[in-house]
Amino acid sequence: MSSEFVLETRNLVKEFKGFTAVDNVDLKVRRGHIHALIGPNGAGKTTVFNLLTKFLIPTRGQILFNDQDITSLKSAAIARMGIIRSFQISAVFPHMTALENVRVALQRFEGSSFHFWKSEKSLNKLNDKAYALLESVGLQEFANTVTVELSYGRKRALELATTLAMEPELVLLDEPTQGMGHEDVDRVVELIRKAAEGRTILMVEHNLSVVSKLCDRITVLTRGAVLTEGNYQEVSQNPVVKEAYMGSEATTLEGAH
Amino acid sequence: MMTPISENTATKRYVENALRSERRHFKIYAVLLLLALVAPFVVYPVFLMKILCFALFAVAFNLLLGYVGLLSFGHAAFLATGGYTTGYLLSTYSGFSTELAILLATAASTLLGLLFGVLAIRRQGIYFAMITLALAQLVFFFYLQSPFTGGEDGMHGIPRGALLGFIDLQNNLMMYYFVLAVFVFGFGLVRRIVHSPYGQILKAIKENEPRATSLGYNVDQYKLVAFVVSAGLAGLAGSVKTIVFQLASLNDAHWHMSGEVVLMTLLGGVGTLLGPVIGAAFVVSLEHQLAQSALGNWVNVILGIIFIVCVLTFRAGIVGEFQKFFKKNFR
Amino acid sequence: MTDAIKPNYEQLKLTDLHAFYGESHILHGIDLLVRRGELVTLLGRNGAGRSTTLKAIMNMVGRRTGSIMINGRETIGIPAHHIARLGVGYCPEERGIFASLNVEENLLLPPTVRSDGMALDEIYEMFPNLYERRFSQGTRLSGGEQQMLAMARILRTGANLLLLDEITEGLAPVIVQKLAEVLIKLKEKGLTIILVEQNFRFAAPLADRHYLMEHGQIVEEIDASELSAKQELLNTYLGV
Amino acid sequence: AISNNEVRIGYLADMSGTYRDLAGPNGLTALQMAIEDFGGQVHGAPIRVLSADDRNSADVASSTVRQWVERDNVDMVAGMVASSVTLAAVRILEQNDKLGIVSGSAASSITNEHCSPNHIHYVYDTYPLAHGTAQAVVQEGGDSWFILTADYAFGHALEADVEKVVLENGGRVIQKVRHPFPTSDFSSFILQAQSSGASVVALANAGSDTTNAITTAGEFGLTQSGQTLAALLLFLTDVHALGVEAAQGIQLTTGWYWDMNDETRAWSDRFMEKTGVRPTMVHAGIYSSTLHYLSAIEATGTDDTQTVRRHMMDTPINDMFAQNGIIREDGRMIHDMYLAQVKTPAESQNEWDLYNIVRTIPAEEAYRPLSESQCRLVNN
Amino acid sequence: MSMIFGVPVAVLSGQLLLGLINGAFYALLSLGLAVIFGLLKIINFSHGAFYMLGALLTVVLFNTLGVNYWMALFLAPLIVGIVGVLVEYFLLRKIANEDHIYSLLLTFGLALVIQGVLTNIYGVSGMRYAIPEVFRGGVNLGFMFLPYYRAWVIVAALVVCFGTWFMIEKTKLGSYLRAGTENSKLMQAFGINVPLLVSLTYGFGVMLAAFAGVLAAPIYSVTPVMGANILIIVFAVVVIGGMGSIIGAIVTGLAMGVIEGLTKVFYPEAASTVIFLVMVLVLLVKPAGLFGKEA
Ligand SMILES: Nc1ncnc2c1ncn2[C@@H]1O[C@H](COP(=O)(O)OP(=O)(O)OP(=O)(O)O)[C@@H](O)[C@H]1O
Ligand SMILES: Nc1ncnc2c1ncn2[C@@H]1O[C@H](COP(=O)(O)OP(=O)(O)OP(=O)(O)O)[C@@H](O)[C@H]1O
Ligand SMILES: CC(C)C[C@H](N)C(=O)O
Ligand SMILES: [Mg+2]
Ligand SMILES: [Mg+2]
Repeated sequence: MSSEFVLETRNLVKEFKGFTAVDNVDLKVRRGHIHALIGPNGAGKTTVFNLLTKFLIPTRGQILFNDQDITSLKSAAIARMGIIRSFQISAVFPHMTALENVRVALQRFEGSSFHFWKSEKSLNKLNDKAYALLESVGLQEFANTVTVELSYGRKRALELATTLAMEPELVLLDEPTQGMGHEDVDRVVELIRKAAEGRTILMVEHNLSVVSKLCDRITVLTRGAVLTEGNYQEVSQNPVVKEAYMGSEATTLEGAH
Repeated sequence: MMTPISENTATKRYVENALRSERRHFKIYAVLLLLALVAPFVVYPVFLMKILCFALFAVAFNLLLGYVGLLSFGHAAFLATGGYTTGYLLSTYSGFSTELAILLATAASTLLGLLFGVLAIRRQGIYFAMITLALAQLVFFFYLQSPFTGGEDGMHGIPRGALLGFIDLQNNLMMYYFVLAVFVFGFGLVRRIVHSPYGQILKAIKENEPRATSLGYNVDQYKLVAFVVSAGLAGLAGSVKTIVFQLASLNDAHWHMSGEVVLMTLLGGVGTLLGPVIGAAFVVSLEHQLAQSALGNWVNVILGIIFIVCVLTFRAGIVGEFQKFFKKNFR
Repeated sequence: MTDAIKPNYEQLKLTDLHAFYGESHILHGIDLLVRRGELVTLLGRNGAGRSTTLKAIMNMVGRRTGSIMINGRETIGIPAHHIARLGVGYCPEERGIFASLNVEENLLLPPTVRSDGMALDEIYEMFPNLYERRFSQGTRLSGGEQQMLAMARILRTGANLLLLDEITEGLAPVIVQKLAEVLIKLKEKGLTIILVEQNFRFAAPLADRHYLMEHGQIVEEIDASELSAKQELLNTYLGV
Repeated sequence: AISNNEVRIGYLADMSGTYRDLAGPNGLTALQMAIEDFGGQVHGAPIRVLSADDRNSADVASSTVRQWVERDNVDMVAGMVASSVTLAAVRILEQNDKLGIVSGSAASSITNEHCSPNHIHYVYDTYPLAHGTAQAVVQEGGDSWFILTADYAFGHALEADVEKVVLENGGRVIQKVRHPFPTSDFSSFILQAQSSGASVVALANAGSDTTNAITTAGEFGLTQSGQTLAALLLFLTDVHALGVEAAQGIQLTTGWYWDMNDETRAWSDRFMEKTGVRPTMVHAGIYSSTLHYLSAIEATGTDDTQTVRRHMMDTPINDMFAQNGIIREDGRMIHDMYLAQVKTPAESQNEWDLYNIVRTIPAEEAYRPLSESQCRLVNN
Repeated sequence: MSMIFGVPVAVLSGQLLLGLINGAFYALLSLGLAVIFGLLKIINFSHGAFYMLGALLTVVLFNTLGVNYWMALFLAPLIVGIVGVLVEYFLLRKIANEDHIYSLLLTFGLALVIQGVLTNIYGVSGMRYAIPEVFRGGVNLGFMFLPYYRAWVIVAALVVCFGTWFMIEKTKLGSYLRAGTENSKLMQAFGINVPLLVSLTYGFGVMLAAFAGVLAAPIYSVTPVMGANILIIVFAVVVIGGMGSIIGAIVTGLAMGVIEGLTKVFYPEAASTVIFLVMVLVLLVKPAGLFGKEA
């Protein structure tokens, strides 16, 4: 593998009409890590994700992926390079079956996505692979279910399966456990752990127990700027982080360990 | 490469379901084609040709609205471009080959479609509809002012010519089968597209565009291709229509025409393959029948009432409602 | 002494409440009673019907049968917009921030239904983020900020029966702690609160009682005092 | 012999759009009156009428007429207003050798470059419209012209004809402006007309374009400031809509007026009984031409197109519509036209008492002489 | 006399003024459309028909009941507004949660019915309505003759436009309206009678159209089809301004009037097309219109 860091931002800035949502962020995500971006509400986490995937255009700064400058690329091109994001609200194709959802993602590697003269039967050869991916997130029973009919947690699982189908190098997850019951949270934690094999993950998460269980490295953002960085231990000890973000929770958590 | 037959039941069921519905559709198409082949012996062929031309137009339009979720309000421009190009070629150069004229006309609309598409494809929702409308209005103005179109009077007496040089299209029956063939080609193409790997991506884009983007699909390009194909087919419809009626007129370029095709498609069932065909047949027959009946001066009122009733009671369109009914009761 | 300030006054009483979305039958006979000044939670897994219960109270579902008494008044037959006027404040799980209004307009939007709501200053003091962003478009706020706004806006109306759906969702731990303090204060003021929560750790110390829901039914009612005794039961239902 | 033992007449007109009132449903009534008056049959063969709304669309016209002649064996098509409709219809009639009698259209090209052995243009055309009015106005001293033209074939034709007449009579055209069809706001054009300094402002348009322009001219005091307004095509229904107050004094050319003599009045009374309005020249023309057509069938005993047309051409028309009307070989029916002036409110006795006939323009003078014709049926 | 592109400056200033007056009409019409679209997400294809109805009622009320202009100015919009409320209540409400395109189809059907029925009753030749006594005549501004009535039109239209803008953007009622249309269920849960609000909004929107119709009655020929062609122009105005933007509709309406007016001088044939050219150019540069918020 080429370099130590998969993703790097240099002096990344995003301004909205005089309001600086992201302020000179230098982020380095090490290959193979599960890296968390945490911080108080409105710190700019989602905005950073939007900048990385070009759903927003940076005001200033640089984004490097495998040492290559991708600041000027468009969303789809970035995805093709191997950076795939999931959304804060679950993103699926509602009137397609779970199997078809995953297949759409797999299709990209076929190079047949513009082949309008072929029958869609030519896609059947992807079925097994799609099925395997569904299996890996526990959705095998729902392969032929239309996605709208899936429950929230399952939609998230499907989204993850689709994301993995892209064989991304870097996965961006925005609050993957938001709105889930405890059981589901545990399932998703396992899923992410599994997905992380051989990949790098950058995630935003407010559930500190998830963060503490999963993440190798944590960057704390406040008011758009990096406050500190380190592993969970280091970060949760930091009095400034406690004050700005964790409150007394960090100590409680530790107690629970 | 041999596709290994899958071992697991879920994917097997998937493939079987697809096959079963394909077979059922195939039966329906076979019956319809048979009907279409004998129809001219029962119904006045020119009238049938009119239906087929509009049906092709609506099918082309539906490729966009029904399968990509793009409402174009400027499709008249393509219909008219197909028509005027054909008309110009056939009436200016005597003996010009009919099939070449059709081809060139289709190419011209396709090019225009590319131009429209490049300008419009980035806009969303109603803005897309309006920019296509605006562009079509500019095209309308061009045709209104250009001397070769005959302005408001239109182009008349365009020769039908002979197909491949020997099939006399002056004969209504010959002409009919030719139009039918063109229609079947257009319909088949759209069907193929919808059920192709590319069609799957279109469907994904329609369902959730940001997600498709984030999976690495350059959605604008996919949309653009669909737009251009739709424009080309609309042009083909216009071209054939011009040959059938031996005339090209500004009506084809007017925004009412763009509106009419929306109505046909919605009435028949948007996002279904046969919907636009049925819708076109319905609207054309209705207008035709009403215009000639004692209710002649109430045509608009009756059409208006039908639209209202359609929206209130069978919103999925004729074919769409039928499918719903079928799914509910027989499956 | 008027009814309304009597202790044990029945602020909300559901009897055999059924609710439907179109064809699908979601709630299957809910019975529930909340007295003035109580804070109760509805716990359960995803899809158990907790949000639907709140929506049914607000008349926001397709169809309802049974009885919903608010302040001693039957509301099963009255239109949705009359319910809030009985002093009910509802904070939806999807937040419902209005894109066409700025933050302050969002905040000032719900009409006051009773006189003793919080003042704007108090609210801004509680959520400084909102003060800072008060002129930006409502939906431009970050996820968590939107959650704060959704909560804050019903505190202004003076409603004395609050239906809160997953209000800690997506909030930073500090804010969650602050919200807990707010709820305690509101309780002290005598407000009645129904809390739908995933975050049991947040809800447990606040609540007087817990209702456990599954498949559109209430399967268990647990008093705060029995909590440790019934921990086992909770674990099986919630997987805590 | 009579084909299908039935004489079938198709009536094609705009039944619901902009040109509805000048022909439209009431034109059908006029046609039916003619058939009734004729006795409902010719040589024992019943006369059947089919009618259709052309929706001002060449497409609709073309498919309707095609079906009429190819499937329904229609012998003659009457009505026809918008020139695109007329041109589409007559092409098909020619291909199938059936007859068309055009009563609504204005374009003189219909019997000029577009003439055919299968149609007759009966009531009026742009040539007399331009000549009658323009000549009169120039002769009264209006020698500098501003022409406001509807930007489509009909307007262009009228404009060209007017310009020619103005120049021939020693006037000059200062400015020509083409407005989109249709336009509702004419204030800008009227202002242009006012500042052009022309003594005559001519309107080469029709229908609501004309009435709107006249209304606006009144509002902006065009005539008060000494300019003359000339509307080149006004139907009775237009003047009725404008009212004498707004339209008073306007000169126009018409092919017929209901209040010209006892005969016209008598027919108009019957018409009004059925329709509630007074007939336009088009209505009267439809009646007259249908009678003339049926008489020709009666006389020749056949409904064969060329025989009938020949006979129609050979027989002068003398009825309440025309005296000594002649159908020329180019298909143009020429008859006397009238220069009329809209009455003042004081003169007007009732809502339909609208015109003073100023003078009669003899047929030969009114229409484009055959010597200038580009019609292929005319050997020049 | 000084000239610009061969046109005397005096004439040009006259044209500018006229353009502005016409623009006031556009502003009024597109405002109604923008209110209805912006707040209700209804693509109101019957807007032209309601405009016509306003004008026609003015004439018919006068002819049958002798209702004068001032009363008509109040009565015709009121009647049309009531019709609008009924239309919303009995028809549009049924499809409130469907795709916009169905509201387009429905209102288009409605327009066909209204126009068709009235065409069969009143014909298409049009009716005339005399300019009210007080506004007869005009004033010579030196560069042009300005009829008093036109001056009144611009004043009346601007007052109504800015009054509407103020009500929607600056009052509490306006914020209920904006919010109610985004999430009507929630607004009801807050205690607002949203269905009523929606009916009234639609009624108000078409009332604006009818008001424009009354203003138009004395200067344009009143026919059942007078609203048919104005519709897409007005739509274009709304889109250029940015769909749903109230101020956008007003400003663009005025601006389009002026641009169209100038086109009538320099290239009259294109007068009714120029607006679409502007639309293409604007949308290429600003995808959500001049005042629209980009998504
Ligand atoms: N499009 C925008 N226009 C203006 N301000 C914006 C926009 N998007 C975000 N902001 C502001 O930028 C700040 C950062 O928002 P962001 O969504 O990145 O926060 P976050 O860290 O993801 O918070 P949360 O944890 O609550 O989701 C917020 O204050 C928000 O109001
Ligand atoms: N609009 C709707 N139409 C049909 N079914 C619905 C609708 N909303 C919810 N449901 C169904 O009703 C059931 C209960 O949903 P509800 O939202 O009340 O669950 P919940 O307990 O709040 O869970 P969650 O944690 O996911 O919010 C679910 O099965 C859901 O699928
Ligand atoms: C003005 C209309 C009555 C005539 C028609 N437009 C024509 O050109 O003949
Ligand atoms: Mg966020
Ligand atoms: Mg819920």
